[in-house]
Amino acid sequence: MKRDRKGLSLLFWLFSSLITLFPIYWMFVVSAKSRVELFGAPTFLIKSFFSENYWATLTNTSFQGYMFNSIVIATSNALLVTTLSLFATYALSRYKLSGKENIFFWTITNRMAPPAAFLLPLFLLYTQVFVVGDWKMFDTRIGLILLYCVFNLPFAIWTMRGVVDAIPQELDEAAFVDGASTWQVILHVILPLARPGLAVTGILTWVFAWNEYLFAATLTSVHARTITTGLAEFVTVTGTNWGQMAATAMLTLIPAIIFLSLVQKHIVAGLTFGAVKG
Amino acid sequence: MRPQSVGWLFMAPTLVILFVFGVLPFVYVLVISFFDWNSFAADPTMRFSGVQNYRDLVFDTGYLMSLWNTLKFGVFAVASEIVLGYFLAQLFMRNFPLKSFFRTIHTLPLMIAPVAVGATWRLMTVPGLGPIPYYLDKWFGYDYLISRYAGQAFFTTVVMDVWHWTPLVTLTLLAALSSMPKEPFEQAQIDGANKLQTFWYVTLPLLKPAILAAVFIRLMDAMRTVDEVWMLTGGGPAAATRYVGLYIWRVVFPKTDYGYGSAMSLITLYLTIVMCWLLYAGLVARRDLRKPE
Amino acid sequence: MSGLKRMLLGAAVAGLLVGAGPARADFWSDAAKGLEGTTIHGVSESTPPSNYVKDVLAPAFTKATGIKVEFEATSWDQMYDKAIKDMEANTGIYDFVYIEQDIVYSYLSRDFLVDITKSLAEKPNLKAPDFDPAMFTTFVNYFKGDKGDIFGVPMEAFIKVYLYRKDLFEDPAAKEAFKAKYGYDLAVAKTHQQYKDIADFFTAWGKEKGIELWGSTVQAHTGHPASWYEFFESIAPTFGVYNWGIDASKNYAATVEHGGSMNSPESKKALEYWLSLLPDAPPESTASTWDEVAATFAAGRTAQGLVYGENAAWIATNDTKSKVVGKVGVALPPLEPGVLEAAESGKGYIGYYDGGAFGIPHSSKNKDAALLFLEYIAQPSVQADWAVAGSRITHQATYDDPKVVAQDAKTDGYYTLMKNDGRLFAGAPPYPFHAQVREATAPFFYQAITGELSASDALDQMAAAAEKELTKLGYRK
Amino acid sequence: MSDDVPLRRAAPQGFLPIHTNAFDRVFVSVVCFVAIHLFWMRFLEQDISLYVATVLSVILGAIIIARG
Repeated sequence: MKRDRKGLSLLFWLFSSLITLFPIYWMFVVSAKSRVELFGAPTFLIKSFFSENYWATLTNTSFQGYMFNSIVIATSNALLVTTLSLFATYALSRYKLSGKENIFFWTITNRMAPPAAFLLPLFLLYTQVFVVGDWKMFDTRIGLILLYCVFNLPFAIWTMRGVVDAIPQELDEAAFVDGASTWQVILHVILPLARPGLAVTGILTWVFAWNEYLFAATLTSVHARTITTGLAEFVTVTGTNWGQMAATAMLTLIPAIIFLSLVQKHIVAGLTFGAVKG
Repeated sequence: MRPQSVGWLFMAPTLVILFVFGVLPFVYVLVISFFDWNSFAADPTMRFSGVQNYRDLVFDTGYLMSLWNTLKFGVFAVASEIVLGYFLAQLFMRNFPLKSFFRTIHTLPLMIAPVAVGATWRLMTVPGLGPIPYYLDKWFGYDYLISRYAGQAFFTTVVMDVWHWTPLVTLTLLAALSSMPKEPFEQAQIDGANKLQTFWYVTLPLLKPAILAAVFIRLMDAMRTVDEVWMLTGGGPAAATRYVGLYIWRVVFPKTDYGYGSAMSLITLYLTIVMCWLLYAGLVARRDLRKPE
Repeated sequence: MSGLKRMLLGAAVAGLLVGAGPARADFWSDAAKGLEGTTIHGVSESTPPSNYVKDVLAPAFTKATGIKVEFEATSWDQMYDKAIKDMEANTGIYDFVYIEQDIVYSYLSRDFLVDITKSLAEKPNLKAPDFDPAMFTTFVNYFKGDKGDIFGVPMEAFIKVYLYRKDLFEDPAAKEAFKAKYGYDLAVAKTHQQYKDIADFFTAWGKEKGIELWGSTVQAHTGHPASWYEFFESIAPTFGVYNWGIDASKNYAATVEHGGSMNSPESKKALEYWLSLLPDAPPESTASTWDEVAATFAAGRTAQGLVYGENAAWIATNDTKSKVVGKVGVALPPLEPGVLEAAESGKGYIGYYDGGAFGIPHSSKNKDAALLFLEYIAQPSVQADWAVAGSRITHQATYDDPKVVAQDAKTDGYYTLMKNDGRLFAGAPPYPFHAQVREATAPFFYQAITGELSASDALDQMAAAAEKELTKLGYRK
Repeated sequence: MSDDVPLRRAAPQGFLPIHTNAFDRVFVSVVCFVAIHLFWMRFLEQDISLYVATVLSVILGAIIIARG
């Protein structure tokens, strides 16, 4: 009986993985084909590997730069956002701030704006307002890192709020009684307990920042361009270079998977969490 | 012992960033929305036009249709994602061989940029060449032409969105499930509750904040989807998948109709806020706010 | 870019540096005195000609002058958007921008661009000895202002031609079957009826033989402006409907009622004809932009089609991208009677002359350096390699270069066709409201493709929408 | 705890179905203001001037803020 269920569950996971992986597999198939092979009857198997798609991206120095920018921007943004959101939700949860429900709701609304129309004011801000001497915020990494907070902070605050609220107040009260400072409480009481939530928030904010297209495309030019805007370079009037685009997309998966595996184990850490509380 | 000022201090960086990068552009867009401004009109300067943009907007059937389509898209996609995501999260709470491997696989779609997701799905569904239409036709004789039939295109965008974003829901719910206290479940077991009752009276209330967070985040993201659908169908066939984000994008970029686009953005933002607020007030705040302090 | 191509380009740079020789190097370094170390910043679409500038010409220019070039190659939409934002807000991010032929009137109407002729007259020390605007092909006329001054240096130009499969058209079995069915010889179509017959014939032929072959490409994407362009730039003119059916002299009228021709009987006939080709087109046609049309043809899935000329070279020569190498024929598009005569007398045109140029925005802060760069890429000596790499020709000296002549033979005379008959083609009409009218009318056009609207209804609504938009913009009084 | 009290109305319930504070009521009246204007422009403006809508929604807003 038990063995049967195990087999069944394995079968289920294999099947659902197949569905999940198919589009990614197809991306891989496309990345391994030359352009002329794409326009013919589709085949599921790869007959030959057209490695030029990969080499073209790997040896292209501007793409190396884009990849580096993406990693720096996404990681800094994720760190910044998780830290700020932990502070913010701690404040929302533990302090009696006047009108805090309204502030909370207002922070969330920042994510709702359709981005297209907001690009113009941001472009003006970045090129004409945030200017110090020769330095403009336009086409800088810090510009994107801060901007991504606008849609990532609301998300992070919302997710983290439930997590921080769920941590029993008695725990930090007890720490305060023991003479701990607010910093110490956050660092030694809240942070360990909020780890699963923080990990998920970190992953998702990282992903949102990593994948963002419209802002990055408009507010960067050469120096701070990210890999997603690089992907759009393959769509041209003389032909979308599907193969190289897919190959580049496959390559962007590698840092993402590394980051994911680094952070994901913290989610599992939460499994013992119930015991702490009980 | 805990002065408000410390709390505000913790909030401050968040508020400052959101003010500078969120509120300032908002104010600009608000001002622009009362102007008639198109770079390539006969008169390219900004002219105050009162509420004319809004007046045009309430009669713009294209815009209203795209709002309606977006709403349908959002509801279908988000509902499927929540159900599927909850289901998967529950399954991931169990122990089975190769668990972390499968979990990684089920998170992968999230890691792909929407532009690339749109491109991949486009290549999978392009009539005649993509494997899906090709084999549907070959094996079942089914005519799957998303560039021709509106219903199929709509359905495909929903499936693509579900494929891409269900992992987000799974992860959020998984985190919430794993940090859930064990007590209430043990209590329910002692009280002799069956599975459905446990789900309804214990799991669901405890999960509510996480589920709501997922619903809201997904709903607002669905309301402003641009990249994926733009790559997949370009908003076609005709206006079938021209969701509001895409519609605004077309007005602001190619048409350079900044005033009208701003008004459109604000009304979309307004509707999203009202929708979320109603949900929020109805589902979350209601009980909390009525609670005596 | 492929490794092989990269190597070739490398060789080209080397050749260029040696060939362009010390004599000219003097001018460049003299002219750039005092400008060394400045950085100019440009934006363009990432097409092969642009990438050639980015990868080959820009480094060579830096070597010759000491001026650094930062070149942003991006997608079509982004390029427009950012160039316009920069010039509109006068921020001066870009020192040179790509100007597509169809947007130049918008830019000129806003006086966004620097008058190159005038600038060079004012600063003779910057004028390169071999820079001569008269040496460009007629394409440069699109970048001239009222007084004949140039505002852009052409960097790519193509015509949209009729490509057909020589091997199929010359297949004896096909010839015989065609003659038996239609009563005349299978040959390159001169009229729309012939084109349609051939399309029907080869679609049936493909079905019969069980091969993936259809009669014609149709660039009919239902959510992308490419389909709109195919109709107004390549199909409508062959029926005698010019300038999108909008008449500027009659208060920008579009409807027949007000004197326009967007919904004229000829226009409706043209749309009906074009839609009638859809059943003869492979299934991907309703998801095809300019790009997929070329790829479809290159994959050997259609017997004929209208394809942008920038693709002609790789379709005919590059066997990693194309299955029809050596089997491609090039001809003028099929026409209604009288249209060719009208085009020859200068009253009309028979298809689309597309391309772009680099111009300098007024907002630029390094105009001198940018000017030098534009002159640099306009040198006769760099044109031939560039033409071979990007199948573009903007300079008259290019046609006779042995490399181009060799390429011409491989592409069944595409370059010769461009040289001799280029004058019969025309770019987009000189309207500053290009994208605005396109966006306003395109939704109805897509509905015609999906069959929600009939050709006649769609054009009626489009004409009305165009007039409404023009009134809103203030052009139509 | 006392910090929070002044913001809550002394009277426990207004006519709105949820417990509100001043911010909420301003928010609700702004939402109503916009909605009334949009509907007015769509359905009534041909007959009645938009200023009527403005007056009406200001009055409604005042009521909501005062008694919501």
